[in-house]
Amino acid sequence: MQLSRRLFLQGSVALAALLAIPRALVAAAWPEKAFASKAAAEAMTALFGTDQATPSSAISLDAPEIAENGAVVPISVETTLENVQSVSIVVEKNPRPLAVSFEIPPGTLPNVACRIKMGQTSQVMAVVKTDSGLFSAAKEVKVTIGGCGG
Amino acid sequence: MTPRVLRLLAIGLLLGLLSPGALAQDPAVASAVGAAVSAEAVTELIGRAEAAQRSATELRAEWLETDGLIEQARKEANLGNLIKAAELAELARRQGELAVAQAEREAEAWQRRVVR
Amino acid sequence: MASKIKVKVKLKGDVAEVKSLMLHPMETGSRKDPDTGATIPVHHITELTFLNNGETVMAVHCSTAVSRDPFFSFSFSGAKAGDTLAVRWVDNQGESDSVETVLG
Amino acid sequence: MLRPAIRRFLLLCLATILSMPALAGPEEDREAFRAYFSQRFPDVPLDEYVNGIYALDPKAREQWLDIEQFPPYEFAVEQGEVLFRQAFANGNGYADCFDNGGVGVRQHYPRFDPALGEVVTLELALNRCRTRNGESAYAWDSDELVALSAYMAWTSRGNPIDVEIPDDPRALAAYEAGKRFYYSKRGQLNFACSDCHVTSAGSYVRADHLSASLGHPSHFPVYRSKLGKVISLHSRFYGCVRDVRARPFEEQSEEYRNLEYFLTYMSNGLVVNGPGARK
Repeated sequence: MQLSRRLFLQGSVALAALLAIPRALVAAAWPEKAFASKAAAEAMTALFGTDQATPSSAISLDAPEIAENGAVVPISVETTLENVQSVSIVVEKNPRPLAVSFEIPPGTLPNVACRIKMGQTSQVMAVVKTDSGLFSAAKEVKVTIGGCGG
Repeated sequence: MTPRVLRLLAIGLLLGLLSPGALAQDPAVASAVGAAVSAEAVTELIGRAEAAQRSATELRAEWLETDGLIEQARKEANLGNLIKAAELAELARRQGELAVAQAEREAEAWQRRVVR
Repeated sequence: MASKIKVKVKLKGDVAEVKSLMLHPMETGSRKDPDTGATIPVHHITELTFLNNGETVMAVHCSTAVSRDPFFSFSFSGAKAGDTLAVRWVDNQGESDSVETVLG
Repeated sequence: MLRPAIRRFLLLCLATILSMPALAGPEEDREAFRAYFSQRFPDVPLDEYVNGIYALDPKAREQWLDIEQFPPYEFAVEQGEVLFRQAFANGNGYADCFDNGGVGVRQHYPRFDPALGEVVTLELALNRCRTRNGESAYAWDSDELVALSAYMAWTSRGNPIDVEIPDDPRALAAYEAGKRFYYSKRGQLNFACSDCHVTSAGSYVRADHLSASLGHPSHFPVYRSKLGKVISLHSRFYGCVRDVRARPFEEQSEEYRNLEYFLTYMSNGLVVNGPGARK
């Protein structure tokens, strides 16, 4: 792949000290209990009050069939469901299954991507919360261990 | 996997099996180890291992774990674990000798692999 | 010190496609230092916030299962050239980092 | 005065000698190397080999492309540019040590230095630039040196690799030493570089697919996600030699510099595309 040459040191300006965000602007507090949960159902209950989510074909979960590297597994979630409030990613076999949770304010599209760690082969579930309930899509991602990096 | 890779892996595994436990079952080694009833004999075995490793070093062909094995042998000898020390020293010596043999073989053999 | 957050934004009509990459070790707390054998304490981003002209457009809650040097992407509508997008994270050790970029 | 028949005979002898494989020079080696991979993977265009295993493994390629949309090595390129532009205490800078101010020159490294009679890699040239100007040398695996190398590769992206072997027996000897290293088995696992990256390229070694050697040096330095940092080509050599259970050589040792010389010459004509991202 050929990336064009770009000049760095342009475009973005760091404002580390100046930018203080009032806590109130953050949609919700960091859900400590859900992140500490050791089972997927427990994490769901802690986060949503229930571990029941309706499987939905309106959610597209993109994840590799075989992770090239368990330390960096690209995951993306997109949905046509309306009034989405959050998108969470749950990795069943991880020691702490809840990996990440995106709070989606009105105006933000329900279309997110990130890279996560997976300790072993597992079901990966995207849980989408809308104003009418909890919906999910799942996919198995195989993680292989060992080798020398190719 | 190609047969070639399997063969390479098999050779690697065989060499890897030369662990202290497996080695003790080798009759030749067992007799050498059995003779090491004295600290002097163990010192002698360690000396032979070091000599083999020096030859490998001269050829820039040392294996990764040999120095560590020699060090471990010395440690076990100091603790009075003579059998264990003798096993480790013998393992190190064989590794040193195999490394030398490998380098001598490769002095010519590498040319057969050149892509032409 | 320069920010360790990078942001790239593509404007397509009034939709901004945001991609962001930040340097952070995202330590799980179960890894051992290969030299000392000591356990490396858990150290990870907890909250990551994107604000467009001061309005939160995305808030991400992270566990240690987010990869080292985290990457996120998302899109929001109602964006226009000249808007200021701010990105800020805080971690479980109270450290933080932020960056601002002007859309367009 | 020779009779035409005798002259023809002598010319025939000469032609036979010249065509003997034992006399294969670097250029014949390079052509054979490319031909080998073309034949082995007829569907993979030669230009693709600069992408390493992602030229051969489509599933891994998708995940790599995903990472390439915002690759973590961009931080190293940025750090490298800052360092590159900083003047030394004596007022000089890196730009004074390289052709074209150091921009877009990665493809000429490693190069044979006739004055010193040895192979000089980019990293070695950077450190020598520092010491010549009264600065201390960086450690070979330091973030700073790797970042400088990453920046210089970045400014050279798309330039065809153009390593020269001048008409100097010492240069040819260095190339031959690198070639011999490449094809020699070493370590407890008894592997040569070529066993994995020529003979078994594309096959599995445990859970990983093996990359082809053609194009290997094009994308270094490389961000290794398992390490969370950018590493040099010699650091990768170190890891490979260790992984076959041989005692590794130090980065920038004569062995590794000669190996880089041979390996990079094999990729002449392919483009520089470093820094790269790998697992």
